Amino acid sequence: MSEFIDVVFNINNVTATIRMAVPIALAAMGGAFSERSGVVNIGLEGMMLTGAFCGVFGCQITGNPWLGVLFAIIGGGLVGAIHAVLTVGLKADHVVTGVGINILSSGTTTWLMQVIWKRKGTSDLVRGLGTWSVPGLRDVPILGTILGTHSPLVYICFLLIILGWVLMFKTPLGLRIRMTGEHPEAADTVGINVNAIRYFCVILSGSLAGLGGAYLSLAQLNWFSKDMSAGRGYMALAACIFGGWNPLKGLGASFLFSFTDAIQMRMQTSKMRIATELVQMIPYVLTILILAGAVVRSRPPQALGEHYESGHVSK
Amino acid sequence: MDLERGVSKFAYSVVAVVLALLVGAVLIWASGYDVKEAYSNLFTGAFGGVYSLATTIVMSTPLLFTGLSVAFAFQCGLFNVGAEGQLYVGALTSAVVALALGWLPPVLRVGIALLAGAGAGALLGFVPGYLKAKLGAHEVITTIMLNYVATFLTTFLVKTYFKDPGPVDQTVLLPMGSRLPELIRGTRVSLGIVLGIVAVALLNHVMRRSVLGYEIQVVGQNPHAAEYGGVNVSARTVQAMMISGAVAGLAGSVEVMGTLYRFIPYFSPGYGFTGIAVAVIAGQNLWAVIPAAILFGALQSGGQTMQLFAGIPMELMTMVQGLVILFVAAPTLGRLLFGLKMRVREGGGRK
Amino acid sequence: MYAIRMENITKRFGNVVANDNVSFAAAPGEIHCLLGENGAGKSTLMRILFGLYRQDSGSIYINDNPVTISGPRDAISLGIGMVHQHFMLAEQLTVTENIVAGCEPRKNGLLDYEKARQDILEVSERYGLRVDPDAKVEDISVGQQQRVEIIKALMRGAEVLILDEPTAVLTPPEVSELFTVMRALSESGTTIIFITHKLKETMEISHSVTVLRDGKKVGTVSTEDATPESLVEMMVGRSLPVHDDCRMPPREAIALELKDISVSGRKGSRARLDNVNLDVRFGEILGIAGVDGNGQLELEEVVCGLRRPSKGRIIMSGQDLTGLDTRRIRDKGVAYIPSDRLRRGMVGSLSLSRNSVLGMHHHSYFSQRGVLLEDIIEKHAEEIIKKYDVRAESVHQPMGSLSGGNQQKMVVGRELTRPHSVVIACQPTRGLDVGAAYYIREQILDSRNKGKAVLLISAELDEILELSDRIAIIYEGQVVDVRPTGQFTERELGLLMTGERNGV
Amino acid sequence: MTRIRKPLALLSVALVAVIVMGVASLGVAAAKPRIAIVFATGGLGDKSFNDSAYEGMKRAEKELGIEFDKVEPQAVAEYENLLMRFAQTRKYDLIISIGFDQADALQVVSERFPDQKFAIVDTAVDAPNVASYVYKEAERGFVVGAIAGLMTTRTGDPRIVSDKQIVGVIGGMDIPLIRANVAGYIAGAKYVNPNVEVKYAYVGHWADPAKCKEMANAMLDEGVDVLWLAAGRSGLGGIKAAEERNRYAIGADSDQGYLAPNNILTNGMKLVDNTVYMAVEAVLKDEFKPGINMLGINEGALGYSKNLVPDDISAEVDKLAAKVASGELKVPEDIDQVEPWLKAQGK
Repeated sequence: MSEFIDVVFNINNVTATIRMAVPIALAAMGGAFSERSGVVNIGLEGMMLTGAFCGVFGCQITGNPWLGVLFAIIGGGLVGAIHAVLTVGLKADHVVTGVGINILSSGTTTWLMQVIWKRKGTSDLVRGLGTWSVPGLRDVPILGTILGTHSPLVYICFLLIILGWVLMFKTPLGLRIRMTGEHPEAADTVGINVNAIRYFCVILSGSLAGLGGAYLSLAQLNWFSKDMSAGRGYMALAACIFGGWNPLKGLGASFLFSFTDAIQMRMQTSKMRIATELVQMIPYVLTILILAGAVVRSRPPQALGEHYESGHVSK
Repeated sequence: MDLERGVSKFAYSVVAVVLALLVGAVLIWASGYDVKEAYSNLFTGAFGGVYSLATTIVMSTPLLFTGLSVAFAFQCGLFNVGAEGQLYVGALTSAVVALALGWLPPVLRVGIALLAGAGAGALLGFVPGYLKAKLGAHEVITTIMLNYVATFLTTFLVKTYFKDPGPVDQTVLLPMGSRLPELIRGTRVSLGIVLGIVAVALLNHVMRRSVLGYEIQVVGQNPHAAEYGGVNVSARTVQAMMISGAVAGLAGSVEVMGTLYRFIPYFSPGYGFTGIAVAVIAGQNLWAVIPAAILFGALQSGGQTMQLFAGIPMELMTMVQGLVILFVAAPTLGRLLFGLKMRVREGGGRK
Repeated sequence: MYAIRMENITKRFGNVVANDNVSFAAAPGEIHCLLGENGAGKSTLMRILFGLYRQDSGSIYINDNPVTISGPRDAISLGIGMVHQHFMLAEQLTVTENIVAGCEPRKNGLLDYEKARQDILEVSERYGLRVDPDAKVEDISVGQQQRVEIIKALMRGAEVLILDEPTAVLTPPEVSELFTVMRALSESGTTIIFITHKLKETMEISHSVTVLRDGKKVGTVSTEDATPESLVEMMVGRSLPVHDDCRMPPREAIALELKDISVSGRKGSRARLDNVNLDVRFGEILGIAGVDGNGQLELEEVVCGLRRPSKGRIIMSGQDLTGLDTRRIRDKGVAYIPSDRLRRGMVGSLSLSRNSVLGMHHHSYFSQRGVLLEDIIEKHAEEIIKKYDVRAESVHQPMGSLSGGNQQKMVVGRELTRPHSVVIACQPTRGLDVGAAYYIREQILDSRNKGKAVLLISAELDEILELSDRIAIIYEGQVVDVRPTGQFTERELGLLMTGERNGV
Repeated sequence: MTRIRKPLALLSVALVAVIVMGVASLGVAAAKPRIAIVFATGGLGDKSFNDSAYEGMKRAEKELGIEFDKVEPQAVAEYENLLMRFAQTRKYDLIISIGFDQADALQVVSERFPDQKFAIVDTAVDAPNVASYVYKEAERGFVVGAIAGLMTTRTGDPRIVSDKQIVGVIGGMDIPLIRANVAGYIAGAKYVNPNVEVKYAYVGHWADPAKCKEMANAMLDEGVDVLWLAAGRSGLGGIKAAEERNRYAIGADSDQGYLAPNNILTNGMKLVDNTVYMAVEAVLKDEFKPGINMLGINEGALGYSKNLVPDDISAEVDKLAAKVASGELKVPEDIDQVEPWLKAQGK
């Protein structure tokens, strides 16, 4: 038992949790924007993967990791745009399209790796983003360990999530987004351009997921690896739902998922020898349990997954 | 009636595949490969000769089951992304049962092992079905998570309880009497493909003719009306998910008993996910699952040859599959591109 | 000068001509009624004006200037506001959020919620439109929601306000409150276009009336020159026979009895049904009168087993049915015409024949050993189509492709052909044109005359008065009074429906 | 049922067209010796196992003048079919299977094509036309473990941060082959340094470097000085963690020193390239020998690279390696056997 306590209450778990939560939280915020506007986005996984790829590619050709990040945001956004064109413009089923996007992204990134780097698996190494140490903060005991030194994207992620929260709940645009997802006809009749809002949100969600991907490939690592998103996009969607379609709560949910993952890892290295697979299952089982509990309480945007066409107001 | 619609939808699916292959050709060309060499390999690999055809059938067999599983769930308004996990539990259960029942006559042994695999898949399908029916948890997320759980769990069970004493984590080989009979000697074409077609026929019959199928359809199309009509919505949701899970479980059983002859962790190259593509192409018509599965089996077997002899990476086929799904998902795209007249199913989002 | 002028507007939906060369004009400050039956093309015309549809031909003038309106945004900027029949409000958002969305006051780029609140309170003060700006829309009454809609239009500077059937969901006092507001607006120069099919209201509030019928304009008259009779003739173009009144005295035996039925609301809120006691005899129609949202839906669902009462008993022909599920209750002989046809009563994507057995597909007549008897089901559907005058091409046609009236006939036909002794008819004629409504009322009377017990729940007071033998009035989940129809005056009913018990 | 005839007809027309097209455009003979290789499911780009085999093929191409075709399967289910496809052409002098999980498939295919020569790396297939090359995995674990165990006492080195003497190993997946490596590693570390503590864990994924990096971080947090990454593509993440925190990492399979020149202490070498080259050479020289070839330190197939290993440690480990090579030391292959083995060695 004491070993279990050692495993769980270890300050390094918290630091690791922050590092692992960032890509999930960013994509979860993307999911929140997309779904608040009424578009289901199961394609976050593919958008994240594409972002990770574009980040490394951009960094390779420009030599500047920050330009790589820009590439990732654009790349993820482009995949988001595909999702938007299909679901909003062409009224394709949201979930089916998302699945297609994920398969397509996996194939495309690996294909392009072979075209660009002549091999699949791992790309060339590029310049990573490195880490920042916040002067002052890093010397504070405990807090310094937890927050003092991280990749710059960690701090940017926190900032973005606060900004995202402000955008969603405190600005006119945010109100329009929420209105669109709740009641597109109502939005339409007060002159809000439903399609424009949805395009914006879905593309934004792609960019955010892409940024999450860049965190994987340029902050945590400095290369692209085949299928490196490894299911984080799906976890992000779960975090988005568990977080009640709210970026801040989504961050909290991402923390929870990552924390279980951190514990899972530390459990393995501890002296407790539980079968590896059983330990590795923990985060997923926990997600199922949480979803089962959380969905009852949170209500999705009312028009989520529905198509809307101006001028076809229901009679 | 809707069958007609199903046909026009399927015809459009064929167009979508052609379109995806065209995009693929552009990609092959742009990457500096020889398009003609690539595609001639793709096609001979899929249909050129007995062995190629047999390979296509072998590769289609699990897809027939997973595709049917997902397509069936679609009819109940459910999106089963968990076929992959259900396939793993079905596969392991069948392997274990087939090994344990060595004393039974082969026919019984195989029959029971298949049923056990289906049962295990159904059990795994029960979880998301129940969570959806009783708690409203979206089945897409829960089934994705259960895929991880199922792969980890089966791996754990194999290692801990059913391991072949050799250097690899896997079960021992099934004895001859525990295997599905081979239909074409020298290939792995087994009774599985026949079972798959029977399963399609059976489920199609259930959907079109039975009270259960009718109720499942009503629940899928309009749960409020189902409630009004005295249909137990929760029970039908759970049952539909269990049937879907059972069929996906059979995909694993058939693969283990007809092709691999043992359970190996991580053996599936994503049959469950490709099954989604198969189901999307098949649309509302369960019969269409058969040609759709064969189509994807052909893409796989032809894709291998393309990789073997033309050096084109397999990812091309992954991309083509993704494109097919996207093209099929957006029928209006076809209208834009070809002026194809077809009725679009109203209301996309399933909740 | 006209505030608004629409000339020669034509609009087609497929083969249906919704507006056929319609012209229409309203002067500034005028309250102009747009009168016609359901399906006459009133809403279509106004949706064109508001930019939700584009006319196929014809032109629109605002203050005599030709304009092109290609979306609500254009309409709003031209000073046109519309309050839709189905409110365009997001239930999860607050009143303020709903009102300001699309024209938000800003401060430093952020939404200035405080200013928004103040603006709303100001408008609400000026016109007497009381609302709570911080309440969530799902928590306020229908009447309040309508005020929110009106404020929404006014805050956008509407000089022309379109009200689409605004009184359908209001209580009589709420209606007169609305009329007060409308007069105030009219005096301050706002043009109001009032869509309705109710003559009484037209006579009471409007300055002039334009009548539409079958998508065509019948004429425009000044209200002063019109009489209800002249308007009816313009509206209907024919007169409907009065239902044969061959009322037979109801039998003594009680068919359906509710004892102390309660349904609790969501946590913390008041009960949806509170100790309801009702009984319906064979050969009798008991009408439930009340303003929408006072527990009618709960009542319907409880009786039919779609919802469990938190307390009380349901007894049918002496049998206690409390707690049974829908299938069991309906198999005891309940024909159920649900209030929400599209949501409850049918599956639009399935064929007519499949829909014709919904809820009785498990009867041994239609299925055996789990297999549907296709031929018998098809024959059954054909019989309903023939007997109930459903206009359909074939039994294989998806039910969603029928018009609303035909769908309802199909539902009514299905329910009345099943073996039953009790009919639960909920809003049976909602949204139907006069002809279809007449036909369905006939069927309900016919059932009663055959000795069935009918529980009729309707928000249309006229319908209740026309059909019921006795009337029970429901208000906030309680039955406030039950009497034979003749013993109520319309005024009494109106007051009771709004909870004014003491006024009687 | 008549309703589905149309698409079926469409499909069959397509089929016929396709077959005709395909048959017309196949078949060119090659003059050079031709080899086929089926990689393990991890695929190329793992910078270790598959890549190493690929290097061997490229060397053979250059030095022995062969041509080769390669294929990267995505799952176990594909192996048999791919081998069959290669074998059917009857134009390959040798078909090489890389990876332990190809055994079943190769068993079947080799029986069906008795005249075709096959080779399999990493496991044994008992057939008259298959040459099997199997590694004594624990041996390399043992040498790098010994290096780690000795290195952890060098507290003067800035990369040795704790005096707790902890070393670690992260495996890709919890499978027998990796477990043998881990067992050897523990045995090696404790053999040279009884005070050492060995931590081990598995990523559960061959291709999630980000996750492996976090696992490595978790280990480094606990004071691990030297960390071996036997985790395929995932392992690269672990090496990065060690580099960022300036600790020692040990690479796997091939020399990964270039990835982190200041931090890759050594590599647990598995010279798959040599093995593949050897197999090809044997066929060309007509010396193809079916049966099992056990490869270990003695055969030069396993070993370690010098990289940053101090000379004195290197000398000591060389002596140990010689003992292993000569068979004097038999390294345990199972984690549970390590403790009894150590006791038996008097440690």
